[in-house]
Amino acid sequence: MAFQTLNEFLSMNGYGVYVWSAWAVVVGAWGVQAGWVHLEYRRVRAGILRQIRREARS
Amino acid sequence: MSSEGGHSWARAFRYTFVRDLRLRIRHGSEWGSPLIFFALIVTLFPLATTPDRTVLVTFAPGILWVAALLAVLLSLDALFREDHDDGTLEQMLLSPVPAWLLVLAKMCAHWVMAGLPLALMSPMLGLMLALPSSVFWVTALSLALGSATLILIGAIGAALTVGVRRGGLLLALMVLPLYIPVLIFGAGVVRLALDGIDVTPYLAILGAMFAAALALSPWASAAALRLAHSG
Amino acid sequence: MWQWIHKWASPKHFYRVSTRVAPWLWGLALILLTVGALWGLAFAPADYQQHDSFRIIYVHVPSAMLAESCFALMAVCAVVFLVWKIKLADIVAKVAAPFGASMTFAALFSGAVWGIPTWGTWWVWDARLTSMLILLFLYFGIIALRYAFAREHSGGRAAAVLSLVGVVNLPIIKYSVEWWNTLHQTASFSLTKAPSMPESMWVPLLLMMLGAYALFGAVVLSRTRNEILRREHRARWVRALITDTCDKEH
Amino acid sequence: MACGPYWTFVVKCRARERRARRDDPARDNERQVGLRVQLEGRQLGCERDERWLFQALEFSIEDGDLCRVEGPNGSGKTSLIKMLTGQLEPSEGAVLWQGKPLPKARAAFHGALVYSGHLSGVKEALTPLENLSWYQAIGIDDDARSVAARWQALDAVGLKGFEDIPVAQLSAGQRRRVGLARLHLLNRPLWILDEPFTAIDREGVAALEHLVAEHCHKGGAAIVTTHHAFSSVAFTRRIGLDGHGGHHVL
Repeated sequence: MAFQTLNEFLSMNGYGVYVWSAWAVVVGAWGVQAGWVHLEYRRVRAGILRQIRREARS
Repeated sequence: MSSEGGHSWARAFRYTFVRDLRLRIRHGSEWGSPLIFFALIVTLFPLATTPDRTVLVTFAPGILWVAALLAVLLSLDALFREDHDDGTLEQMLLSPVPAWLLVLAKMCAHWVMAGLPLALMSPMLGLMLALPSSVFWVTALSLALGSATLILIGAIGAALTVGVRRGGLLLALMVLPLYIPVLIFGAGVVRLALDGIDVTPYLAILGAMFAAALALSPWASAAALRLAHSG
Repeated sequence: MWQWIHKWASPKHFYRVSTRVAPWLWGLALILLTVGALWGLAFAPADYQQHDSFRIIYVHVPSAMLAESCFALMAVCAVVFLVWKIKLADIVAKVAAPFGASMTFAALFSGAVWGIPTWGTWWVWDARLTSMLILLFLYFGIIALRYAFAREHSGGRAAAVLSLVGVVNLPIIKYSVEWWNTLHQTASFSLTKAPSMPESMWVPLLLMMLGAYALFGAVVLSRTRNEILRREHRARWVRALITDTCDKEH
Repeated sequence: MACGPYWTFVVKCRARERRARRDDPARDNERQVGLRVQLEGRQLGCERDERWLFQALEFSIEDGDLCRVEGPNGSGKTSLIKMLTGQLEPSEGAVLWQGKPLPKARAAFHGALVYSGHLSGVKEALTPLENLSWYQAIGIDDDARSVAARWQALDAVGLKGFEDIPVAQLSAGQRRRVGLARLHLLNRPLWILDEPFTAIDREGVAALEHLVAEHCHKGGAAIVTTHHAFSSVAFTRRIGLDGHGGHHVL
């Protein structure tokens, strides 16, 4: 373990702002992409279901 | 009716070249604007910064080159659009002469009417930016060579956006990143000439970029036009 | 070889095969990234010079590499789409572009933030960051061109041509930016020469990179599947698939 | 001076052309027999936005054929015409010109084709004469009779006296007639006319009908899309498209 105490880990010996902001942006970008995949799937599925219902009615 | 090959290709090239020149001369107003735009941009900088000659001379190469680059970009949008709108582009793609040769003829005409005048005007505008006269020759040469490369690269973008309404901004967004190497070496050549360094190796690299663009761009533009047309 | 290409050209076949592969990819990415992150953040030793700000490398290098390989993937898809007319390649290119753009932006941001403690300012016109910035503009150009056309097919073809032109220009841009200003430290990790960092530092970096590529594969695969469903929404197999997943849920 | 390198480039093309002609036997007999029209569609299919406009279309156009392409708007008529001129790649099947697929026989095919589409194909800033001389240049017509041919073509479409007025000052009908003067100017065996009768007055229509009939009688071929029934001559072939994938060929 490179850090003695937990808050030393959180503050990253003074570089916390840079390290955590960089990690937040990159991991955040990965998270957004993963979330986007799921949202897109739901949107496409809803669209197809709506189309099936519309054609079933007409 | 079989073609006599090279002879008639040369004739097709020459006729298309002359036709485009004639069109540009008759539509003087629309094609003169890149030159006025070039002069206008150059005059903006001293007004925006300082008229102090020592400061201006350090930025002169960059200002000249960025203004020339934007002027070329502005004039490129109409390169294929007019022919697309009145159907002559369709006829060019359907001619037995290979399309890249006719596209090359149009690019040469565009360079003679837009690229060359920029290079010839640059010494006069260089004076306004306190550029020493010893560097005029290098500036004009780098602009002549550079504007040809810019037209060749930009023509691919113009061919891609020929089918798109209001493609001007999109053309800039697509083509400017590809202009950066030419800008770096073009402005760099003039800046090094200012410091009295021998610039022939860097002019050679600019020439190499021109040769590469000359080899690839007509073919790529013709392919892009064929794609845009069959859409 | 032609049968193999043709088999993959049918979206239905791709969809059926990828149904099994996708969950594994997502799982692999998750494991690799969490282990790499914990190791890199908490257990790897700090750099003697840059102290703990060095830990940004564990996100900067993977995102920079993803930005580059995503552009390469788009170029390969462009060739496959233009030459063999395989629609799947166009879908993969369309899906990969936003991912590549976001990775380029993430690499730029993490590189700039890393610059503050090491160079004293957040933006330095150094060769690699400038090339990355130009790559970001290339991505925007390709995405904007694709959506400028009314019909998807022509948009796909135009974007494919621009990706090829872009990929040809990328080395020239890198070389000219390098000539213009070489400031950036040499690549700290390259597969050919031995890493200049001790083992406890580059192993987490390797994990993070593999995890990032696994995530890249998973995202592109899943988004391609969504795009196939969207484009083939009239096909019977799509409707059958959607209705029975819908029944399973209720 | 700027075009110096291009002349050398073009001269190299001439050398390559001469070599191609020397060792290409097929080219010799083509000249003796005179260009025979042989345009075939093999299993042609056109897909737009995941929908098939037509599929498995089979037809063959020979000398003396007058073919009419008919169908409601949006049924793929123009797409079929674009496939026949080689502008649009068929989604399925291939178009053959004298037995060779179009992309391979592009130069020979375009040397035998006159295409008149929705757009007039005439530059408005130029005069009719300049327009026609440009068409002769890119159409690779031999130099000997070109000046006379231009006057004769303009006379045939009734534009005598308007030769040196910029086309912009002519009426829309006259502008289209300058476009149609190409039919007289370049004696090509195959004519593909897309809605040729738009914006043309009655006697213009009659003159054009007569011209097409005479052309087919002399051994040429013409493919016309029009809603206007030809009064004076019968169509030897019809291709009907219904826009839902179906078609009938007579």
